[in-house]
Amino acid sequence: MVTEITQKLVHSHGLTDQEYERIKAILGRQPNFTELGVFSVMWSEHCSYKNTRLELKKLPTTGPRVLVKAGEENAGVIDIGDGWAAAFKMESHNHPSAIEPFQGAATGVGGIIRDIFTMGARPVFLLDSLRFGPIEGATSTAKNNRRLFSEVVAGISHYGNCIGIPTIGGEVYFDESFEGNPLVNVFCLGILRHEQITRGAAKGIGNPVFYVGSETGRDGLAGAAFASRDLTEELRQDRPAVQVGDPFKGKLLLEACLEVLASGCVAGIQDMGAAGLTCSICETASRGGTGVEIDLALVPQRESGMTPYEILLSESQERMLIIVERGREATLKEIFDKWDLPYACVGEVTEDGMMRVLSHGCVEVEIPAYKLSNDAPIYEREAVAESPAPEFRIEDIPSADLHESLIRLLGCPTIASKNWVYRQYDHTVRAGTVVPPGSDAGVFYVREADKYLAATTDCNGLYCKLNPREGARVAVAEAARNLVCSGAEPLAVTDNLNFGNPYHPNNFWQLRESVEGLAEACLRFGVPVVSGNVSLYNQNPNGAIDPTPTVGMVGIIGQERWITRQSFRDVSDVIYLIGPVGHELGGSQYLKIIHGRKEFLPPQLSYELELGVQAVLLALIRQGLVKSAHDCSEGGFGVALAECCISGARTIGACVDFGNWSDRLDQILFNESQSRVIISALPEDTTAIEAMCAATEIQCGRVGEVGGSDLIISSKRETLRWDVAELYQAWYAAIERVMSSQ
Amino acid sequence: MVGALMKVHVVVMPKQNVLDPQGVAVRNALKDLGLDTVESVRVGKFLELEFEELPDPAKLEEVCRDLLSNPVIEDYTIRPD
Amino acid sequence: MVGALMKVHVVVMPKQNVLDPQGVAVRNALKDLGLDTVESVRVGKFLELEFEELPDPAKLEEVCRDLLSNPVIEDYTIRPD
Amino acid sequence: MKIAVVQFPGSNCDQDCLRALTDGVHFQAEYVWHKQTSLYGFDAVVLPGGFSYGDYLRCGAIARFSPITRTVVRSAKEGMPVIGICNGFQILCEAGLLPGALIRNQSLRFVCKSVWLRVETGETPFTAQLKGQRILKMPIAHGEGAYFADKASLDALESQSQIVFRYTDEWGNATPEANPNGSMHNIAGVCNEARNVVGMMPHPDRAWDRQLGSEDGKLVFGSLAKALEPVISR
Ligand SMILES: Nc1ncnc2c1ncn2[C@@H]1O[C@H](COP(=O)(O)OP(=O)(O)O)[C@@H](O)[C@H]1O
Ligand SMILES: [Mg+2]
Repeated sequence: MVTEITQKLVHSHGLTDQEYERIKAILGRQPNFTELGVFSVMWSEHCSYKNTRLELKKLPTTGPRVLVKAGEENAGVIDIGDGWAAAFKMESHNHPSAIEPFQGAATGVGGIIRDIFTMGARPVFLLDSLRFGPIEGATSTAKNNRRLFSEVVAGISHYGNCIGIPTIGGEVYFDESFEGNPLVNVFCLGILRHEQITRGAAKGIGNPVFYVGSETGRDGLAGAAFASRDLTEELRQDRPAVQVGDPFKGKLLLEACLEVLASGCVAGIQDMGAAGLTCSICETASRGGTGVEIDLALVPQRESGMTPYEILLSESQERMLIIVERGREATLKEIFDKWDLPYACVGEVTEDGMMRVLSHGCVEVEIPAYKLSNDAPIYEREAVAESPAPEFRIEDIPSADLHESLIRLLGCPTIASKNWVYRQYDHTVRAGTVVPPGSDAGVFYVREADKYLAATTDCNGLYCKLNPREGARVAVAEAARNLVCSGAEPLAVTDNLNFGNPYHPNNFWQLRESVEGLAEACLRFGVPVVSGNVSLYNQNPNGAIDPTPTVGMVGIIGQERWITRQSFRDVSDVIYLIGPVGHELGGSQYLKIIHGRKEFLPPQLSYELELGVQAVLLALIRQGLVKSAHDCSEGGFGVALAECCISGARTIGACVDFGNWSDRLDQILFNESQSRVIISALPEDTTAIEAMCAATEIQCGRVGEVGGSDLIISSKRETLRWDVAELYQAWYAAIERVMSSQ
Repeated sequence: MVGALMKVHVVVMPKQNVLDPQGVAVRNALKDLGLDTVESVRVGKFLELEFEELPDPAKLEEVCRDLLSNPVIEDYTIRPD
Repeated sequence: MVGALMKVHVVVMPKQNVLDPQGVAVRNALKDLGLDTVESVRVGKFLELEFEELPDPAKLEEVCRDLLSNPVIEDYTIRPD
Repeated sequence: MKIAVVQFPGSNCDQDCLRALTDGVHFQAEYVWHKQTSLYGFDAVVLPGGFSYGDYLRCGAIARFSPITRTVVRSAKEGMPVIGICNGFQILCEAGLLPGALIRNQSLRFVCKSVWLRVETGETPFTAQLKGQRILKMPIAHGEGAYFADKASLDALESQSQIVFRYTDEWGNATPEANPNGSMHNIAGVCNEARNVVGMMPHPDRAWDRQLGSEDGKLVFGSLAKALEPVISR
């Protein structure tokens, strides 16, 4: 049966009339139905970046450590010394998680892991960056948000725990703008030797092409196209069969692929992620400058009667494409037999540059591979700036009860301890997690390489909403600061750009501003972007999500003794605040949570100050002068100080004095000005610390002392006192309490 | 003794076109154990609900749909005891 | 077409003396949804096996006992389709 | 002395166990693939954690029928020291080498955290150097680790000192708060009547290096040296 290609059909594939003309020009004829499907997924935003490519070009991608650049392969790779390298990337699974949170999140983890081992790397840890609507309250919306949150966390835990890769960090924010459209961004890092870097290219004319892993079913049909549209109610209804993750298969596939790669029989390898078989065939051919011809009849299938269209566009999980050196097929077969995994030789590499797909010998698809993957249209969308948020003035805000404010802030889900989340993640498997979740960055000891890597994800969407460029810069600064607080030198970045529908000029403006902010900050911090992902069309009926350019950053710690945690340790240690006291309350959690105001200009980043603070801190840490370090982020100094007291194995009090400061105490305590770190040190080291700081321009104020069972903060006007046990209670079990409410 | 309780059974199964990795693993294990004529296995949930008094059938359907099963990937059937 | 497949259903339930926290959680959720006459819930597994040819009943019992259930914590019943 | 670390499809602590044995306590150790049927040349066996066969159906249920498991059962009956950690414990229970079963955590959620354990008996090959109710610290990470056994079996376990580890607080009190998963009698590990087979949910394989926050796992594996001394010198 031949399906007629009508305009309606073209449109229902998310292609415009102009795009359809372009397709005809490339083919020199009309596409058939299957080919139309192939173009529609390859030219979806998810695969082609047609609306963002021009923006992404602005990101700095080079640096002395970069071994594989962003955009070249499935993941970026950086040098970490002594012949070792790290491959890492972040990926979103927002829309699938909105529909089926458990499986959506689980398959997101599976997908990012495959991206990493495709590079020849052994995945060693994961991070997850999550956003949900508010979870507090008895409304049906709050209940639904709780369900999404609970299921997403369970899904991540299901896949990550089973496959045996520790989740060592992440972040969770709650805000109205994510209602109905949660963000699920997952990061994975893998480790490999330089010479083990493999490429997703179909090299070697005549080399056989193998399909390995799970059988293809009708699940996730055209998921890439699905991710490239607004999540409307109709789309929810007419969704494809949900993909179900099989972490057990994923684990076998991981081990088998690493074994096959080690055997030296592989000419090229590519996972089947978004756009499944279609994408893996045409991208390997395009990268290799070759063609690939396969016959769908040879593809292992789970369901009967699948059409070529369905087989090509299916997004069944746990599948890979491997191009084997001719003559070495037996090696691959032996290894996949050992692991009891399905495999099939489905075709070969050709020299004519065509992606040619047969079905029982008849040609179904014949498209120039390079053009299919590289000649997607590129758009420059219209951008219209939002009017800038007003400047914050302290006079506009009444002062609140500060004693209660700190307790409320510590107990609000965005700030509260995330142990309810990370306890569900195996973070100790692989016996390398040196700093588990709960400090500024996760630190992992890569035993085989004898390297300490630190990693974090950060993005404050509220800042980005109020000023996307500033918010993006702050995200980079905060990530770097979190790494430095743990003793690491920042190396490189992966990003996940989560925005609304790019056809809305406001949304596109947010995206452009954010990317430019990211680009500038990455350049200034000397951290190239080596990989990333774009997720657009994140909307709910009330509009777009707060722009969320999530930053994942990786750093290295040269020596074990430099590893630093955030919690105070011993009585009579001295507390310093490195950086200014600050005053910016715009976009703060204090205004949002205590005063219900999500407005004003967010804090501004000064590169000089931030780089200065990080340099001093790192120098102090390397001198062995720092016993703990924690940066001020959401909730400002007040929350950060409380966290220093309550996030360790034991709680401990502190006494801090702002005696000669004249600002209102709420402003001192809860402003979210950037570039500030609280450290603690031995009393006998104060001279050395003060001398080192004096040699720089950086303020370093001795503000108090660790000890006792209370947190005491005094200013000229008043003295506040909290029992740390009470603060701990408010903070530690807050999410648990919310989640067990009905 | 309490008045006899009424039982309702609800069976929740993965939808036909949804992958059931658990079923596949069980099928393979059964074959290994010598049950070689087994074609396929699907694994679902069996809920045994006991009531003092049977609920309104419409209400029961509602909870089966909203709570006991996940309509995106599962189907349910209510069976009398 | 293939010859019709034969189905066998196996229900595996937690033993009465084994704590079933999932059952308790479901019961509480049902009560919250307004099904206040619900007394107790137990959650078990429902396995649907499809055979080309029905296996020897003794063999079937054996796999139910050894593989499909764990007699320390579970009971099973084989039900015709 | 040579220790076997069994690899099932889905094992994910096999590498950790091997490292703990070789780098942690300097034993010789090798992987044994699940399709193998011989343990010739080995003096003890470790069944590592993970999700053998995806833990589909029930944890350890399918691994029980693996060829190597049959050999492990035979060797255990002949007296070879066998330890099952986490998923390995579940497999040993399923295989009938240990009494009881491990069921879903009472919280219904996976739990990963550090716990304290009290060693209840020094009379096993894995606690031979741990006399006198030592308190150990090591991580747990499981979704189905609540130990269950019927009353008669529990009584027998208690009276024959077959409970090897109990969850306690830092000071060794087996309180309900210290019980992370709803295990009966706070049981974290048990042994068989012959005392050569031990199962435990906590992970000594993740506690053998100061950087990991505890080195107590070395005491568990290291005990084997003492336990096997007579065998080796023979
Ligand atoms: N989704 C998550 N998964 C794992 N760990 C998390 C998650 N969310 C938060 N954490 C951990 O909780 C701690 C606090 O997180 P966060 O408040 O975001 O820190 P920061 O403000 O320093 O970036 C960190 O160690 C972080 O890694
Ligand atoms: Mg921080």
